[in-house]
Amino acid sequence: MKKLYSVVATAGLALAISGCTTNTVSTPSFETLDEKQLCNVKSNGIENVLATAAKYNKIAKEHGVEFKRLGMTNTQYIDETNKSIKAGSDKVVLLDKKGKATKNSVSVEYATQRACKFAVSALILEAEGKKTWRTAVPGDGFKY
Amino acid sequence: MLLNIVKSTALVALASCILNAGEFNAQAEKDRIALIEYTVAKFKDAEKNRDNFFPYSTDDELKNNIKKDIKVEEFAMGNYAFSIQGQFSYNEIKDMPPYEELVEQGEELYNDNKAIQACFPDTTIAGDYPYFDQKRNEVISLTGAINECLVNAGQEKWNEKKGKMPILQAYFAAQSTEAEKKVNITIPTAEAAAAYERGKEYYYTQRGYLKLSCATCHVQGAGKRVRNESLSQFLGQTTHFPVYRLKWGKDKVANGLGTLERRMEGCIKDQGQVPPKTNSKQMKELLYFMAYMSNGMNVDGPDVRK
Amino acid sequence: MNRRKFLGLGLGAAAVMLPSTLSAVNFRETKTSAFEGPKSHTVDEAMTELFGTSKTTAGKVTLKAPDIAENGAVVPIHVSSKLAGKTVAVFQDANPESLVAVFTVPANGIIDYKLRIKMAKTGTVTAVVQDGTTLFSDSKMVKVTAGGCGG
Amino acid sequence: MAKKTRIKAKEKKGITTAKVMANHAMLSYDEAKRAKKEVNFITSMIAKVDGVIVYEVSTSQFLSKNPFVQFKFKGANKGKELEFTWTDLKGNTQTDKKKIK
Repeated sequence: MKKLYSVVATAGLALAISGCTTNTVSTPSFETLDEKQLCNVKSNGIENVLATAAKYNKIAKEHGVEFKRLGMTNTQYIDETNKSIKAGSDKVVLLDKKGKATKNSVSVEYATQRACKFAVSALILEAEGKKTWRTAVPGDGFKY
Repeated sequence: MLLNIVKSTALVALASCILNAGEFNAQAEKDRIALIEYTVAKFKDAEKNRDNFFPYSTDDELKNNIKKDIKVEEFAMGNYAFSIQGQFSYNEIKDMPPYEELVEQGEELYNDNKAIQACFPDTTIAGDYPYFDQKRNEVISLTGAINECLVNAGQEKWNEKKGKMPILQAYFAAQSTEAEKKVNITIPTAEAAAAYERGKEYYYTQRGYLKLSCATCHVQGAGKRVRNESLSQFLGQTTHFPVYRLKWGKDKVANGLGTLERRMEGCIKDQGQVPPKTNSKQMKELLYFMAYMSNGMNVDGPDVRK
Repeated sequence: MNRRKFLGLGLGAAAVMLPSTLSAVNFRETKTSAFEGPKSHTVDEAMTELFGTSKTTAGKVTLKAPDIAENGAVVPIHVSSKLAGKTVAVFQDANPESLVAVFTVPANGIIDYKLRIKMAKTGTVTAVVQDGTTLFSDSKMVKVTAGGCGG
Repeated sequence: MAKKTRIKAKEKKGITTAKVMANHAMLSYDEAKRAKKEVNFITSMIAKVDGVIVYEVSTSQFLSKNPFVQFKFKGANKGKELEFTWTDLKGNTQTDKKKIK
């Protein structure tokens, strides 16, 4: 019986240690994403960069690693930028934590680039984190 | 390739399994002891250990505001454990804390609710949560258990962060503290150990646009300052919830009390990330890991914080 | 200035309504101008309104307050003294008006008072004990910041 | 509004230490303006034992919400009742009693 337990334990631990969940199988490809190239508004155009942002942010959201800055999620960033473009405005008004408009705004170009960077780097960070997190654990990778 | 990785990790894992003879909490115990050793060493003498631990702190801070030789049990006080300035205010406020009437309200909530009484016949259970339910193979948080109990009895769920939820929990915490209960988190199965590991990975993984992990601030960063804020240490971080925050209580006293989940959400937002849902698997496993790190320490909730 | 005037009037009206029998010395009635109105803004002015002078001697009074307040809404203050004074006052310069409280020390009383005050920003708290005609005082600067990572 | 004042009074070696927390929003002029509520705060507090005043203070809008005060006095025995009364700007008063332990 004990043996059985330890086999189960081994499997469980192995899974946990190698982080071999369905998530990780698909993540390694994100680590090599080129954020600078993907999110370059000048060479790709605002529409394309915004589409890239939406694409990767969707994945980031599914993985539970979506960025949020000063009360505004990246999803809100993308939505607000889309709205501004539709309305023909060159400004994106920033929202507060309750989703209400604040006095601050940024240019559509800046918002697009930021939304894209946030989406892509969330995934890069997640992929890197899988490899580096143990370096912060006392008694494991963290030496002092 | 992948198979190879799995195989080799399985081997490593197997090796550690043999060493630990099937104790599912073996790794967790190792982690817990390592964290205690680190925390104690760090705060042994901040001035002397400056190069190692506090390279950016000022002379004045190290000399006059970081206590030396702190006992393990004291770390439950959060940053008041080491902050001499903070401790003065803390002690004054603890003299007659603003949450006392809320604990009484919690007792009334308990006495008025037959369903809650039936689900929680023992009120001194604050230190036993979150626990791993072997039948359901998942972590159960106190907040989750209370809401499930209410729903099963045909009642409305409570807000998981403020209001009745922390008020009832404050009663449980006060009862547990009075009964001198200790944090008692168990890891009964391999699945539980895996849940613990996932929580641990969450805590130590950098996330959000600021690229901070929980540990950046509360393990490596504990005792340091962010502007004028002393960062609390991980050890003892969950012993005293629900917590009354002066910041939360600004508008309404009853609103000052919040669950551990409420605090976590705020902290994760500060990392620059969308926090996991209050009762999500991710949040519960994170809390499970965190609570284990405070195992054996006294339950000392509810408490008051900045 | 209009607001001040209005406040002064409002207070006057309220003060009349107060059941004066409760208190032997109600400073809000006898020294209204020290609490609110044009001469209540600075510590010196309010002190002069209350005691007739703002000349104080340091010492014989101990004021304890945090160097950094945990929260400006709850700043614990502790005033103690062995003087046989009859009046104790607490001032601060972080709010629109400076007088916080005036204690009348009863026959059986001991000057050992704690209270929790609000401070809108960083400022100096001053405690004064009137002993005969002399004012003894102690001051302390309290930094007020917002936030919190105390766990 | 009519929530009780929390009182703890303990006698030791002839000196009674009383800790009191009144239940009051203590809305200052600025706070009231911001919250669009009427200004109101405790303006005086008095404590008595056997009808004799043992504590007396005139207060301002700058005491914390649910103000806490602690004071000490001589001459009261265990078992006596401490009577604590506050009055606010609107003229409301509240009195609570507690036996000295």
